[in-house]
Amino acid sequence: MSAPERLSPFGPEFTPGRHGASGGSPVTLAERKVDIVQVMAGRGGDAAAASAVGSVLPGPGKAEIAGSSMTVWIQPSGWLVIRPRAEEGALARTLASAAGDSVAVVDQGHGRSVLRLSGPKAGDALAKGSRVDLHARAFPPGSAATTSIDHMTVTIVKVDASTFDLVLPGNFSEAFVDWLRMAAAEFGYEIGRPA
Amino acid sequence: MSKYSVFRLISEGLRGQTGWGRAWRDPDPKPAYDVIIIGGGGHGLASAYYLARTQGITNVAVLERGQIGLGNVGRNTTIVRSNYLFPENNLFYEKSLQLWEGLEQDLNFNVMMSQRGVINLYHSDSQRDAYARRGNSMRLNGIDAELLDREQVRAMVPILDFDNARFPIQGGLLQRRGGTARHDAVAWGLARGADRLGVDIIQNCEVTGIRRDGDRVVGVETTRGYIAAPKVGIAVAGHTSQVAAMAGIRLPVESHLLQAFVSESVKPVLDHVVTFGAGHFYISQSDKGGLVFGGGLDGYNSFSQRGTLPEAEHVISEGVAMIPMLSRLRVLRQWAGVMDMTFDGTPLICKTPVRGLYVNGGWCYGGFKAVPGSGWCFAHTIAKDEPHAFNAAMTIERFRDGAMVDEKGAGPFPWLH
Amino acid sequence: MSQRNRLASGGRIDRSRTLKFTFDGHAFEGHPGDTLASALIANGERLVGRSFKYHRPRGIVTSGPEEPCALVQLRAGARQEPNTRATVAELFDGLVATSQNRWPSLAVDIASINSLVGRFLPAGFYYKTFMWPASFWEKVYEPLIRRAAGLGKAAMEPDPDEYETVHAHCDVLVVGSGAAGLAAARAAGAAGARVILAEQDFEMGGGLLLEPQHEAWRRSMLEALSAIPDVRLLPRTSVFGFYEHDVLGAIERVSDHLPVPPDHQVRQRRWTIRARQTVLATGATERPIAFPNNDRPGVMLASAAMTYARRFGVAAGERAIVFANNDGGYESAFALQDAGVAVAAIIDVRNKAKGADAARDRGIVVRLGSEVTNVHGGRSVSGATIRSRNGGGERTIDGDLLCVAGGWNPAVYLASHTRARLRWDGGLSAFLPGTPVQAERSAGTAAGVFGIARCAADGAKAGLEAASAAGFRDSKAFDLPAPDGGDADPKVEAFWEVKAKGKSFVDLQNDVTADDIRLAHREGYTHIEHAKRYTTHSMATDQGRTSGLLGSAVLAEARGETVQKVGMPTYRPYVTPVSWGGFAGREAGHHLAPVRRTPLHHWHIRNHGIFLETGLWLRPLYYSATRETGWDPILREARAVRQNVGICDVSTLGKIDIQGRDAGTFLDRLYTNTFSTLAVGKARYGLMLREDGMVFDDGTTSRLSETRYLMTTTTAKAAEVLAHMEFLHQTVWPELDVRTCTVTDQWAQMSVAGPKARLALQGCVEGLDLGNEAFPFMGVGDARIAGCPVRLYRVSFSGEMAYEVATPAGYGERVWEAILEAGKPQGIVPYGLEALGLLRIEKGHVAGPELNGQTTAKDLGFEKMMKKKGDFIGRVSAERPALVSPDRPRLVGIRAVDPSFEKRLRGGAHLVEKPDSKKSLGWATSITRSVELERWLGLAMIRQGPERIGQRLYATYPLKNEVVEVEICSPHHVDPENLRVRA
Amino acid sequence: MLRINCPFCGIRDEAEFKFGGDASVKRPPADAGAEAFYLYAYERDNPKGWYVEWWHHVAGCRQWLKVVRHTVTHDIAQVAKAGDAVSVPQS
Repeated sequence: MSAPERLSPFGPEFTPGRHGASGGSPVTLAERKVDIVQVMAGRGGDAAAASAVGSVLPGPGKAEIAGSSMTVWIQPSGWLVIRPRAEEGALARTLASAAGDSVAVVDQGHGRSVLRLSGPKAGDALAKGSRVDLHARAFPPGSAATTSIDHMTVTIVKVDASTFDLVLPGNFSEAFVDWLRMAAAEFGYEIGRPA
Repeated sequence: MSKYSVFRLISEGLRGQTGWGRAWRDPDPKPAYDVIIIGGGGHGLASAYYLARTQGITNVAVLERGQIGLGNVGRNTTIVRSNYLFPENNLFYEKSLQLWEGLEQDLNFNVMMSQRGVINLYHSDSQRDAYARRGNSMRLNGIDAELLDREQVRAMVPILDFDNARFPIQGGLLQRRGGTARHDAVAWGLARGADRLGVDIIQNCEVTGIRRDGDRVVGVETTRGYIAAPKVGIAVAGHTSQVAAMAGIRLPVESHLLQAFVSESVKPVLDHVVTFGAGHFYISQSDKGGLVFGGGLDGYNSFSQRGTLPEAEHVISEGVAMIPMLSRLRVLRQWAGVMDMTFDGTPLICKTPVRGLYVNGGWCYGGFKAVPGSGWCFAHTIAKDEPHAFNAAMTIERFRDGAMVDEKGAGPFPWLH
Repeated sequence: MSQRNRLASGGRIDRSRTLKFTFDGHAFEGHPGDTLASALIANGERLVGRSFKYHRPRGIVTSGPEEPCALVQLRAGARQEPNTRATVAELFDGLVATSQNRWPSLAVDIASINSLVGRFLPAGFYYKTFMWPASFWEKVYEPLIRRAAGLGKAAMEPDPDEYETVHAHCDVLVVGSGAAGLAAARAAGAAGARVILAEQDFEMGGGLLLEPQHEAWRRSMLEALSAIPDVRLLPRTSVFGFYEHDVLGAIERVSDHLPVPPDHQVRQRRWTIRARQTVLATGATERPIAFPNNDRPGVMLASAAMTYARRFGVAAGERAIVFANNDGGYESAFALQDAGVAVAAIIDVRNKAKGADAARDRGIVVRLGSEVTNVHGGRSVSGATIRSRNGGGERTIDGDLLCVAGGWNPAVYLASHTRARLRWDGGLSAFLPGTPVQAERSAGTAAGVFGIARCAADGAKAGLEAASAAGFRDSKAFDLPAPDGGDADPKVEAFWEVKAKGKSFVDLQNDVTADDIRLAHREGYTHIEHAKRYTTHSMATDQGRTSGLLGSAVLAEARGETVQKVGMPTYRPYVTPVSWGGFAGREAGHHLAPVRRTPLHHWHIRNHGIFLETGLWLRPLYYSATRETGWDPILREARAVRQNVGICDVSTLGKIDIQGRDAGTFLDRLYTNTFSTLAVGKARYGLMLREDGMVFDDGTTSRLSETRYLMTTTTAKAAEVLAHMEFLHQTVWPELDVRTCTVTDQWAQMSVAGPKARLALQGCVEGLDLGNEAFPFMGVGDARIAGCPVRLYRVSFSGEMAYEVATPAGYGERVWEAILEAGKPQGIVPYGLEALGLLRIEKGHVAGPELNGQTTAKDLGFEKMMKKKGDFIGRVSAERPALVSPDRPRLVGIRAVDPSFEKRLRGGAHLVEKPDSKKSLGWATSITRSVELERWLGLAMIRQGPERIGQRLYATYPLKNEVVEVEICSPHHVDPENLRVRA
Repeated sequence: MLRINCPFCGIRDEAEFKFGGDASVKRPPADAGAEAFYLYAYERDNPKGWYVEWWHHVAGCRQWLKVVRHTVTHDIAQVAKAGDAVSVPQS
């Protein structure tokens, strides 16, 4: 049985449109419609986790990105598995049954949100809050870092040179956008459609 | 030794201010004293002063490693108040406040004690009730306290943010008799006062060891030689653990960094001391015009006297949130003091397991306002070899017994007090 | 005449455009490239301020951020800022500035009488007087002092501008863009390092800006730097502090040179720079010499007068007298002469000077071995008295500009912040940076290297070394064309003060004279820190940048010791004052902290929820579409719950997912009670202590499977509880197989409570039998509502039959509305935090005011929840004698004896035996109006509380002079047998 | 601003961490008695110099780390995982 459409965690004002300074190339931000599952392997459970997830599990500071799916390292033997949104709860159920007892599987599909930030100035806007060095030398595509931005814990995944996926705490999603609007205003920003 | 007065100032003015002598002598240490106080900060100087003034013990030396008054008494936010919750604290701090109220005449030194009122802002009903519990406790103990509503606070401090605040102000707890004093002047005034009563203030004299005979103290080793004394008081807040360790004593104390800041000087904008209830921020304006303010601890053990960036960000953000007009003013300086933090936020003024050795420390945030009360109680404790009622609870044993005096309820985490 | 001191040519200003500005209401003109100071000088304005204590007339002394005197009130209205240094304020069209600290006007300042009675107001005079009568201090003396003190005025309105912060990382940070800084940045950039070059000025170039012949080199360097992608140039950016772990703070004045910031742009931006290596190419500041009346407007540092001529194309005077103890004075004199300023004489304290012949060749009178003993003129210099140091009479020289060249103080401020010890240089008579203790090195003039070519070479070397230390060892060779010239000998004759009658100022801003410092010494304030604090020397907005060393030198002489021995007051951040706004960045006003919203937030907004800030959360206090006031909406909501059914958003409760084979064991050690025996599908209330035996948190925890539990915590302690669990698992019991993570945000959670809760839910819940037998109290089960997955917990906080319904956050509104719809026949209403509180107080459930870190399990009546066997956190410490003393305050209920609501009970009241008793037996923790018992009642912590049940006491609230008679009772005012929750 | 080299995440700002106190004390066994728990909870060496302390990488990998830090200079000599041994520099 499929569940009804859910409300966006970004709130009613997060609607498509152009804001801030005009001209130039604006920063774009858009909600990503995904399922998110937190996978935590117990002692000796990494292999079971890998086989359940069905891909290489990235090491510290890394994300394994394949198209619109990604697996993100967040802590020792802990990952976020992010997939395009499908049936409610199905990803967690599948992973849990595939992984077995040595792996804890927790659905975070509503507990986290993913915001895609892109454009040549995306990194500059993010640097107003990110304490992590996002320069290409320090943080090439495929890098992931959990850090604190404006007192909120955010996992930053670099998708390509000018694209970041930000995994946000669900209840802070709106507050994060409040902050990002200020950070991006000088470059101009565009809110895109959820995808 | 010249008495300070406006007449003297005028007569000196007519002869080029050349007649003033030293505010305190610069004696060499004698071989022995009745009491040695280790530490020439506010508490050490006050202890020596009151040993001479109220206990009649004048053969006293204050040993200071460097120069007097350059530790925490010279690096704080100058606030004086007695608005505490538990009687163990509020009676002690009230005694201290009463001593402050007469200190200038007592010392013949203007320490610029200014009872401009201390307002603790509250931002919710539950915070109001917690403040009311404290204010009512103060009133039951004979201490002044008033509960202000939002409009009363607005009338006193119109520059607060009542309109756009993230944590709106609902009111405040006011202690009118609280205020500020000129911090350096307190050290100098006490030094001069103690000196006039015969106390030797010995600078550049670092204590390097505490000599014991069995279970009792007999004197101290210093960089200027051995000095004997049957009674030794430690008053070196910030470094209490280090000095106590010389006598083999381990304490429930950690040292943490507390920072303070001052802005450029401007014409009067703030007549009171105000503390932010939704964070860690307190502020007053000095007589010189600078806004003097501070916040919480940095939150990790430290003996550094160096300001840090995160605390500046944290404290100043709260300042701007509380008083938006401050935004265009500039901050001049940032500095830090080393706080002895105890495991319940309440100080130690007590005997130690070594006979004749006393400790005065663990001042947490409360050190400056406590200076006269601390000296008065410590002098009593040393002279009588037993605490006064005001400091009876401030023992080391309270932790072993479970008799903590934990105003914040933060538990055995010194950095949270 | 407009700009009468503007030179016909030269300088870096754009004469093709004119900018209008006003000072004290008078209209003036200047050009782009001017500072306010240079424009004021161009217009012949000498007097720009009054001094702090004596209100003496003051002018412009320097040309940079070290300015002690020319502080003005800049702009007007909400944007006005006091104490702005005219020497760094960029001129813009429409600029408005006013002078400070004078009344009624700058020219006629009543308070300048202080200067006449100055002999009675020496350093520290206030410590010696104002003590009699005692009551006069607060009433009379202090208000007068306060009014007199302070320089500028603060804007009394909120700042309309915005600020932001940026985090930066680099391999090499270069501070200062003179020859050394440019070369350092270029060298490090060429080596491949990521470089940031920060310059406080609006133009890059430092000393290069003074020499037209260096312009080509400056430009080529800047072009080369701009071409390197990983080099970032930050003009208008002052690095204000060097902190531990090689982090530096800087403030960029993004829009201060404009009338108002452009749209979507900030006024200032604060940079936090994490630098692997730092090159401090911060240059040097010229210092003054103390002599009588050395504060008169028109007494200026020689280098500043040169800067005004060369960079800004203005003549600081018509006829200059130069007073020097080093060759630098000659360079300035020649520059002034070249610009058309007559040079009346060079007064050199030395008996021999390299430049003397050249000066004489230029027709300048040089008086060697001489000194200035007085300055003539009041609001402007008109001349000076000089005399030979070897005896002989005094003579007077006319002139309107007195240039002082007292030697150079390398700008060691940032190096000092790192705790690196300063090193005395006898040749310069100044302190230089000592051995670095952090990843920094000084270069160029800041390191005591003088001359453009030598600075460039030194900078390049420092840049290469810094890059190498940062890991860029394969540095590419790059061509550093050497700039030429400027090989002035910086050596000085150590000469600090002219001994002559009159006020010789050391600290110009704080009005500290050399006599003040000697007085401090006489009174025993002989240590530099004591002398500083006693006289306030070096404590002004400039932190003694020009005066600090001079003060030490005067003290050194009094002590009969060397300046080196006396030392300097410690330099602390900030090198230049930083705006509060710059520190706060975006965290101002409503943005102080992010807002945490529950998944139902927007429903609450649409349905008239009145919000309260609880931590970062916003939670509805109650809902009211009409003009209900006071207790009305709260009582209405609470009654609905007691009589029918209500629904409350409890999504803020902390939720922690706990999995693993040892999850039960882990919980047994965390909680005072046992969870390993809990049946799957059941919930249990649990109590957690801190290691000191005090109650830490409480909540219900459910067992979802053999190896999985879901814990709920209080809203306030959610983060702390998870951190506590991680600590224990990772550091104390790593052998346990358990994994934890927060799922607080995953779930929207709502409490459906009231005698008709089951009926209401039965109208919408699918897939779960809600009958009391099938789903009893403390049951847990999965179901669906409106097609959404939900989990139901049969737990109660209100004391009524209740269910907590959890659903994935995105479905929260849908489920909430479905329950409201289904409960319509039962009269369901949403209720907020206030009614929630009312209900839990009636029921006697503890919350924040009781779980305040000062209470034990026993205090709260939970001693039976302390299991007898096995380890758990806090078990041992909770048994300490004073914590089990029968005298401790313990939890009871209190009720107003009077059933009317007239005499109000309040939280925070103390309990006493007699109405006028002062002896507190305890205090009221939580008070409410009761809907069930129709009176004020609540919870209290009272000594021997349980033994006093049935007694009457008085709740006293001296803050409002209220006393209310109360009866002590069980805390469970409602349904003490727990029948309703099991119904 | 402290910068702590998390063994998992690399060098990160102090703002991502929470301080957790003295890591040289060890929780006594359950039956160790009141004095042992008093010493564990309350008495400290409080060294002026190198100190071993807990930091929680709370806005990062959520690991409790052992940090060897100098309490005067704030220099950090070592950051280790919770279970790893650390060595304290002599000086």
